Amino acid sequence: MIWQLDLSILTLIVICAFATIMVKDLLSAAIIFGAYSFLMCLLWTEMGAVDVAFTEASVGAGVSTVLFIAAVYQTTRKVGVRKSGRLLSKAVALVATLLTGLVLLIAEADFPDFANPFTPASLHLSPYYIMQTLHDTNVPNIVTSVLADYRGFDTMFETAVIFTAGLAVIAILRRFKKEDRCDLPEPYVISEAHPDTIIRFIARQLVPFIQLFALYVVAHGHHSPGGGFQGGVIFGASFILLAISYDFKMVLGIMSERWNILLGNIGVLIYAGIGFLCLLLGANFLDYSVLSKVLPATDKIMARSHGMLGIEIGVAIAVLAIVISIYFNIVSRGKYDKGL
Amino acid sequence: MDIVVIMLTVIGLFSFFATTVGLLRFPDFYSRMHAAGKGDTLASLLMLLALALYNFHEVNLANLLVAIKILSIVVFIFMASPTATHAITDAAFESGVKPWTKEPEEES
Amino acid sequence: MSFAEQAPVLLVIIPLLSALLVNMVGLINRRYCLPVAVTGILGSLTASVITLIRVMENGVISYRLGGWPPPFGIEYVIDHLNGLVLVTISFVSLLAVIFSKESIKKELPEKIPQFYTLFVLLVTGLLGMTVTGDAFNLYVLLEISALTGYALIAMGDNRALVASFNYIILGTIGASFYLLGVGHLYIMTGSLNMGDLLTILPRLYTLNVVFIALLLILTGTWIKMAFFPMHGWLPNAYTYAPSAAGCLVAPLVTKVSVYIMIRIMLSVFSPLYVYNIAGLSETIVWMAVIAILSGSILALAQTDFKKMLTYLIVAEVGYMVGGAWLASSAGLTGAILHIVNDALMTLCLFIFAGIVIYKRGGHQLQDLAGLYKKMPVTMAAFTVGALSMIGVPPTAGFFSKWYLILGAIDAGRYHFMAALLFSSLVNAILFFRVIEIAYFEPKIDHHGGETENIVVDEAPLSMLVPLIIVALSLIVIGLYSGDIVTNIIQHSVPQGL
Amino acid sequence: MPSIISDYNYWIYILLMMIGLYAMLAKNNLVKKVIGMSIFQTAIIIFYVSISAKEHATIPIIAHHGAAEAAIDVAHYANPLPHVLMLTAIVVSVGTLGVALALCLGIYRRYNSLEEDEIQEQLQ
Repeated sequence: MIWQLDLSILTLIVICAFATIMVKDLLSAAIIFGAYSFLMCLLWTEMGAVDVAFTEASVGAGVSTVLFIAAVYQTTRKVGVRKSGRLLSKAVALVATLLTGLVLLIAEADFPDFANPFTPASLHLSPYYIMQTLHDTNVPNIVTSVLADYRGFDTMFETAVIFTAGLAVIAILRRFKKEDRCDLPEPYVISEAHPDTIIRFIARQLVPFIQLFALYVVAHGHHSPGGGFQGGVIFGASFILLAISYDFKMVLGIMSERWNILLGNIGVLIYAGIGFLCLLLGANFLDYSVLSKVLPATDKIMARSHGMLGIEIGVAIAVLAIVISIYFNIVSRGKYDKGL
Repeated sequence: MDIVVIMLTVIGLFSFFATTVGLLRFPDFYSRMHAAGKGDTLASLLMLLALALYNFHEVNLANLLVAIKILSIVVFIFMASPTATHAITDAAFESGVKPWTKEPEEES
Repeated sequence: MSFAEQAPVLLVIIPLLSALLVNMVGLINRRYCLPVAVTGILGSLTASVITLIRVMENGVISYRLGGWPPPFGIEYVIDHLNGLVLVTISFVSLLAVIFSKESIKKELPEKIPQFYTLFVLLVTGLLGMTVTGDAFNLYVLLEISALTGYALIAMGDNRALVASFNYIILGTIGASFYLLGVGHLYIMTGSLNMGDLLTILPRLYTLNVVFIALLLILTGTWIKMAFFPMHGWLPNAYTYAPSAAGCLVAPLVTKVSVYIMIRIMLSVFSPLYVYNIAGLSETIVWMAVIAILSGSILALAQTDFKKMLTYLIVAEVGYMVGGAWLASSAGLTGAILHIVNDALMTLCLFIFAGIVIYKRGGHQLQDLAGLYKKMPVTMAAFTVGALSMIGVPPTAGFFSKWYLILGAIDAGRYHFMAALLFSSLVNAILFFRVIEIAYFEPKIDHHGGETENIVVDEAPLSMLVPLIIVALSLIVIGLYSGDIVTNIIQHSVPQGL
Repeated sequence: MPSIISDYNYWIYILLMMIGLYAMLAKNNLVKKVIGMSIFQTAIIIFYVSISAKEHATIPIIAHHGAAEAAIDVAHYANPLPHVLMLTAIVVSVGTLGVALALCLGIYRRYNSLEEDEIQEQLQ
């Protein structure tokens, strides 16, 4: 890590955060927030957290920004003028914030130095993972092996969280009836009569490559940064790109709503199902080593590696479907008629 | 080899600088987009080429793979970045942003 | 594999799988959703009961997920305390899901599959939070239950969206504070396993950062359980939620947060640290007193029956937090017993409110008028719940209150005892007012005048049966609470505080 | 490395946390609150990832080409555990973000406003 870079990126991050909160236009806020996420991504690469950076790039800077823009597009850009009479609540918020900051600063005084390789956190659990990952699982990317195996149970529920979020958005927004009694007029009129050839052509050319890259990220997660989650998000993003450059209906033709829900379901089911299979084969839940009994020509260690690949695929499928589903629901206000 | 790498990096940095200056100094939206779209693409292209070459200090299969990956990034940036610029410009034109002309605009 | 050995993980996995299955059969035919959901929760109840029995026979169970030894892998730890809470959660959710059948058909006919999927996922989240022995795994499940909670609440009527938005903001602050607290522990110790933390932390007790970690985790759980100054999100969210969702969320979410607080106090920090070294006891008991008083007083001010109940929840949370921080064995026993009792009492009252909404279409106090003649069985069950809330023997509510008062006397905190008595008094006033309206005031008919020949018009059986079961269980638990305390709770309460 | 760096990351995370918290509590606009929520969550991620950083360490992927079975130097790799935890946290935060934005849209659909005080007025 390079400390000069660390300092300057952190400073820029704070500036971006201030700007996002202060700016009076929600669309600008969303864009600045995207820049903020990209800076985060740089920061994490700089600190050596490549997997986190990759996730942040695809999720924070990519999907979150798209979701923000979709939401702003469906509501309004304007931030209302400040009214008087909210002074009390602002004061309360300020006091709470300052108090929190103060408490955290007091705690900070006891922290070990930043970037010290001999902190308790670096000496207690993590040496085991670093030393043992090749020996236990034959996966050189320690983050993948910890994510999918040592703490695989967390990751299963992480997938479940995404699935829950997708369902929650459907539950909140989806309107099954054609008309909605308290619906508002469309906020912006977009030019649907103006299909842009250049954009469509380039998008069409790019999509297969994006999807290929997504598959590579999933499959190569054992050896390089990436894995099911990032791959799934990238795959989902390719559909979002299509939906933006062409129209909404066309993508719905490829990925209908039922398929989306079903795929999200299947993804989580693959994960939980592999765990359950281990249980049926006589080991504890998610103990992939017993999979060597059913997989041909694998020993216990390779079985762990293959098990991880299996669950990564499950994660990718679930994430891909849910990302698309959330985007569709937000951009069409839950009516699935037209979108950005 | 090193000299080529340094040359490419320096030119790349210069065009990044030019882009930034253009963004700040140009008078209206379209000319700013012009600076951003062209300069940015060129600059990142040069920088990435420099990286790909720098990687070739030792020629072997692994380094070759890395170089190919970097080159494919170059290709995709070359395709995507001008398209994005085009899309933004197009959207601005649609929503009625007027181009800047030499005549001073009427005071409104 | 034997079912009993794998029961600790099955009690979480069965509902997770059945939630997925509910969603899938929902795509085919939504009539199958309910049976699958019921089966899933029933399976989880079986697994919980088996686990509890095994704990009572053999002591603490540890289950290694993925076969990795703790602290490297994630570990499930079941002792008497969470065994009891697990059974309570799955029992309450079973009754709630049965109750939901008719009410969901009426309130949310379009979104039955989504509702049941989220419902079962919420149960999964709550069970997973309770059973885990890993501080970070707890956070992930906390978020699952939170997200499902936001969605279930937002599916209610118009005001529910705003209520749910407030909940999501405050809930995220709460969960993030919890995560931050865990981070403070991690940076100082390098571990996330609760048992491991318990052994490492004692040499760090003098540092500020440990104290602040405790403070952060407490604040996080307090926001989640709506402890008094942080209760702002709760009344609206629970009032405007669909009644079937209210029946699950209201009894369980706050109680599970209380459980987490107790778990963190006992199993991450030790009783020695939280009661003696941290020196927070006095302050928090005072805060609990204020919570009880203000919850009760605000409940008095309501004309909306359901909202009144939500303020009573705020007061009850005060009971449990206060009891847990009394620093006496009896107080802690009372708090744990009250988790069980309060879950059942709240369920009883919310099912009753759901029936009223189903039959009368509103939840104002006036909507209850004349109910005793119309629905005698429902009202009888309600009366049991109300008596338990007030704390009349032999209902369950009396016994937990008894232990809490004993604890207050043991610890010499008479203000807490006074607050408990005051709150009982307020509850008595409130519920007698409700009973008076329901018993004496005739229902005003739209045709003018009183309806003469009143026919008995009970709620559908699928609503009535859970209500009767929960009312009976309140009495049964009341009668056997001595046994529960000596056989289960005593084992998890540190002696000689 | 100057001594300021030993604490700088932690100061910044506290600052971001305060910005996020203030936005969540005090801002009137719902989308601004949601942005505040995201900043708040990323602040925690900075905190965790900062724990994992080690001076002179590389990314936590073990180089196993070439010198296989060479002794692995623990101080040479960044601590992977916080990275794993934060992957989960990022996923959770995007899930929360999706739900929160969905709620914003739902509220806008009902009340035609994203300002908290205007919505409160309509509710009364």
